[in-house]
Amino acid sequence: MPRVKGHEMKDIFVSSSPHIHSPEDTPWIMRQVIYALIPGALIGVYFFGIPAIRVIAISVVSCMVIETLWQKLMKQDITIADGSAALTGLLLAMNLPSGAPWWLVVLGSLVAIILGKQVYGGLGNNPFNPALVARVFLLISFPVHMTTWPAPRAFFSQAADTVTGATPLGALKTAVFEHGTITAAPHLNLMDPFFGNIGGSLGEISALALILGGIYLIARKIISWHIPVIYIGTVAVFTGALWMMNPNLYADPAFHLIAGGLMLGAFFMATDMVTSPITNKGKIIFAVGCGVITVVIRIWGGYPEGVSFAILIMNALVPLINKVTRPGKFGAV
Amino acid sequence: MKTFKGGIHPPEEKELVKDNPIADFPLSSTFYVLVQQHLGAPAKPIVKAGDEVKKGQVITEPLGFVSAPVHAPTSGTVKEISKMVHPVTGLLAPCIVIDADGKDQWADGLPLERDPSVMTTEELMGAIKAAGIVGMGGATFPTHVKLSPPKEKTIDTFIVNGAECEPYLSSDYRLMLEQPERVLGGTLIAMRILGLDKAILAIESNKPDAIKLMESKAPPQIQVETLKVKYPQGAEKQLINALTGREVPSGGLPMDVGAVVQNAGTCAAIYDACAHGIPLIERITSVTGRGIKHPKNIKVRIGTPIKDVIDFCGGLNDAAKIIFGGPMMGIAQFSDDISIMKGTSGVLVLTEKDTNISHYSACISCGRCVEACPMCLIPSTLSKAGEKSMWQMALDNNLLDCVECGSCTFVCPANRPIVHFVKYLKALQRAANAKSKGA
Amino acid sequence: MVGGIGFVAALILGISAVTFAVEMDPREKAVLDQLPGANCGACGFAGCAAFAHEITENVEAEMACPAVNENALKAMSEILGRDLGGGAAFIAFVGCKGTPDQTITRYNYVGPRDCRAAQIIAGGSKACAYGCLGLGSCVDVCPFGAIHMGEDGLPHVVEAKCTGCAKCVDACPRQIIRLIPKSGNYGVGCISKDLSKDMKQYCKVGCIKCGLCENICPFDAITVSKDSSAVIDQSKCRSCGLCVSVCPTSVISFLHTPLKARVIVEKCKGCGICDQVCPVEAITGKPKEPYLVNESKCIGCGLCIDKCPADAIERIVS
Amino acid sequence: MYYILLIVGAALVNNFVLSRFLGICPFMGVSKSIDTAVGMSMAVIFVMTLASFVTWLINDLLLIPYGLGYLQTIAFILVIASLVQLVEMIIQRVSPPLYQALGIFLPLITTNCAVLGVAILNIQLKYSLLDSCIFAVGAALGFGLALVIFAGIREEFELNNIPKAFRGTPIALITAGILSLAFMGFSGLVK
Repeated sequence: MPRVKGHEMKDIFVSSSPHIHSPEDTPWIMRQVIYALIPGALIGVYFFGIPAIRVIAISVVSCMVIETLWQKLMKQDITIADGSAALTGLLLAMNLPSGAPWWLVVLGSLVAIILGKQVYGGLGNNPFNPALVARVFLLISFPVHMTTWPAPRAFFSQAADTVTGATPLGALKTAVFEHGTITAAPHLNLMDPFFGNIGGSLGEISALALILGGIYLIARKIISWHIPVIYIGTVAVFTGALWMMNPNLYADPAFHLIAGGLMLGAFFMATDMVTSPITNKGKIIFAVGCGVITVVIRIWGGYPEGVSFAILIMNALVPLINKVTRPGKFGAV
Repeated sequence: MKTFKGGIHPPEEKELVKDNPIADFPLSSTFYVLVQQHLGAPAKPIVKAGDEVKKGQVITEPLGFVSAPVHAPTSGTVKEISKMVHPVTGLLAPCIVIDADGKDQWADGLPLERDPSVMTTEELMGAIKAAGIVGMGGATFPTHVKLSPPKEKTIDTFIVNGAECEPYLSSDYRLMLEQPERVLGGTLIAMRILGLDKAILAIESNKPDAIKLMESKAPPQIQVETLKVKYPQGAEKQLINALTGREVPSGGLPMDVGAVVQNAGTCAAIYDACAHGIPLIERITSVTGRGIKHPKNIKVRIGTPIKDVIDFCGGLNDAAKIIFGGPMMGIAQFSDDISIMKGTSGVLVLTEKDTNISHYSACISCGRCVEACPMCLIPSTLSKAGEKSMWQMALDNNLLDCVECGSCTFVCPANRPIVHFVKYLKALQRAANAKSKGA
Repeated sequence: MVGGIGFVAALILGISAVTFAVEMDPREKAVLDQLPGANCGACGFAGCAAFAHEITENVEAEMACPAVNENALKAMSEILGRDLGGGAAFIAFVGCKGTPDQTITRYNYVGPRDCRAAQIIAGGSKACAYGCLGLGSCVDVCPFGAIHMGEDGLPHVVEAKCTGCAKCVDACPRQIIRLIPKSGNYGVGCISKDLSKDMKQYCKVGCIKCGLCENICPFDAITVSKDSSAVIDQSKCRSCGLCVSVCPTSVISFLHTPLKARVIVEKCKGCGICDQVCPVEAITGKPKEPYLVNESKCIGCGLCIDKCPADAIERIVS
Repeated sequence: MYYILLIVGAALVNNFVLSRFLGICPFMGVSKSIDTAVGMSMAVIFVMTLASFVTWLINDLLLIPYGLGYLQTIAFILVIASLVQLVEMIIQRVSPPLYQALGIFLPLITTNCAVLGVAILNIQLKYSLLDSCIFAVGAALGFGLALVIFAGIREEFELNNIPKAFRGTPIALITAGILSLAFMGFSGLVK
């Protein structure tokens, strides 16, 4: 008796259950994160002008080209359509100063895509956030290039664009280092960093734009609130406590939240799904860890900005956190 | 409104067929009655080619306690005992082919007229067993086994599952709306067998008219409970957890926490068996989905060939998938040489747009499946282990707790077939156990 | 003075050496070095270390490791001081020739690319219940890379690399792959048990059980029955090849069809990489000009094919 | 407060594996699974503390008075070797599975540059006996921390499909590189 009496319907599909699927897929998620990053990028372009566009363009294009080349060479199927390379490129660009030379950006993309992701087996297999791996790699290999912050000026004003100013955190670090108190740092009204009128990497300057992007992501349920809220909360509480203890040695928490890369880190870097814990409890532990290390490096460490290092170190702890925060067994016997 | 942890909100798509009243299905010319229509030990045909059979006459004999007999859906002659594709396994299985004589003549004495309230529990149990009643939700577990838990298990709650959380389907909904007496009657019978004085009838809040009707008709001992609309609310472990807060122990059965769950359709069949001695030869099925021209709820005989059902509902229009059961846990069919079974709660025909046939990509650990999983598992780890056939590692991650409800696969942005990986890992684990026991 | 420290330390160690004594047989270590170390589990033990322990301790333990070569076998016999007997060398053979264009598939399968996974959903997409699904479970489990998926959608065994560890035999959900002694020369490319009139509906290259091979074989080494495809008894088969000539659907194939490599002249850029990787120097040529494969020398291992950047080398049956 | 800074300095800032790049071979060898990593860390903590305690005493009582400073390295190695032998026996008796898992790496602690490094650093940095012991504990904790974190990551690699060319040690070396990049964030923490 043959298996089929010639009744099979050739073009019918058969798969295991379930047979329906939610409309959200990986490319959709990556696109939403890119849309959320656009306000921050625009503010960067507004304040740093054409060089910012140049850096973003080089970074995104080179990331995509490198990924395609790698996958062709390794005879793997090309996954450029999922937009993860473009997202990594954009994130990397926002971590670089707009004055970064083109070869630095290309090298950063190379490190981000190859060392950060493809060598581990492509999307979803990398333990560290690719954009951060590239940023820290560049920060340590080319400290000079990575810390020349072109001064921000309105897009249309003709002021000379070679003037370099320090980032607020950088000024704070030198002040404490030389005079032992923060009062020596140039006074900063908090509105400037809020809207972006400060030195810094081209993507991290405007806290407002990044917060807007972050809220969009949380509203669209792309990321859960746990990591950004707890991360920023930990930094606020920690710096607040220190500020209470000794106001002229430690800056006030509002400054710490708005200045530097905290907003970009908390909303876009730490919440990278591949490199953050999978359970909500794990996300809370991860965020607290990031917050503590960020403040420790900012206050006592050698580098003015601790966000990148904190997130990378916590990325390393994610497998352990996942193991510890496994959900309890249903009906544990 | 009560509910459980985890779960997802798939688009309900019930409006396609929700408001169509149950249509009577014309008698087919030939019936293909599968011998194995239940979960458990196989049964043996007791008729041979050429025999005359009457409607409701028993035609197979169960081998073993956990088994159920099958009955002739109509009067006619047995053409042959041959093989056809079994909708659940996809392999060839024995089936009894009956050519209907059109008279639709009941077997001698049926349908009886008797009052279940005066019958003893042994008589009730005998009637259920003889009628071949099985779980109609889709699991098809023999009902007489479920209603006779071992002595040491004390049962204090009887739950009638009217949740019908699967999208597209509305057979239980129409049953509760149009024939509430059968459901309530069956519930009372089951309560008497289990020796309980109260029961819970659980219905999801997206069926308000059914809830109102049941509340008005239900005797005081049957309490109607409204549940939040969430998939998989109708799964046994989730239903018990939502209504009683108890958690069925891992690897255990509902009776371990003193609960017995029966589908609303099964209760209706219990009533017919006890009150009228009618065996399970007919059931209500939703034929729905955008791949079929006129979706209908039909009262159809077991063994009716699927071709007749599709023609009755206007035929297919660019069908990509034909599924027995709901979209979340139903089984995709590939041959139209199959027939309606006792467990076919729905015939769902999906177009390419409604179903999911794209290839899967790498897991990005986004955690949506962890939030969706009602059994508190980490589906992403199971799917990665599945890709590498690492069943030992999956066992350490509570592989056997998975009820294969499909919530994780529904929400997974990378389109990963996690349920398929789980089924594969379970198959590997069973093969390894058999080999180690055998070796 | 250093001697002093040495002496004190030796004293402490001497005492503790007695209290914590656990000894291990040095021969076990030597045997372990001879084993291939692939931990493939074909000997039935968790890995090579476990097997080495067993064969050293238990005197009657058989040499169950198929993947061991002759000289390693001799070395182990000396170490253990007893003859371990020759591990009969086996090679995997794929019992199906049903390429996608010669057979009918019942539905479009959507799901993981693995035969074992496809088999549990509706019994596999191929109409023939015994045919190869071509999703490569055997390729994934082979620890020696000795089996690969050809363009015709069927697995091909590279004789040079196959050690007969039988992992692919267990992996195949339809038991299509079987172990045949290397000495044997012919294998039947079909294991279908369906009657030929039914099989014709969905496969043009299966064994139609006509029995011609059975009649013609002078050594009655081949048997066919109504519900079982032709089976060759390798001990009786003298590899005369008569059965191959009469088989109407050419199901029986020469086992050692040494797959040869051949350079596609128009694609070859003359980079010479194939010449460097070839273990038997079967490829010659001048840079920038198409290279040439010497078919008599070539053992068909396929290294050149894997390494060639221009995909300019193809596998052919000599 | 000073001691806490000492331990944090040794464990995080100039972590033995990630900043000073000492003890890389057991770091690569034993980090296949978390439980062997924990077992190895325990063994290293025990050996390092005892070794620095004993070596400091030997250095202070024997080597300096008799002006035998040049014998420093050999004497230290001798002490460490005997300590490792002791630990090896204890572990073999107490938990054979751990012994099997650690395998060759347990005797390897003898030649482990991290352990010898602690002993010599204690002398170079002119720590007192108590300081050198605490420094050793800090260093061992740093080594253990890095090992367990690294083992956590490598266990995840079982599930990833890393390209064939990178499987095993190559991917481990790249990951260790990035991990040390991350730990460089702590530099300058303790003056």
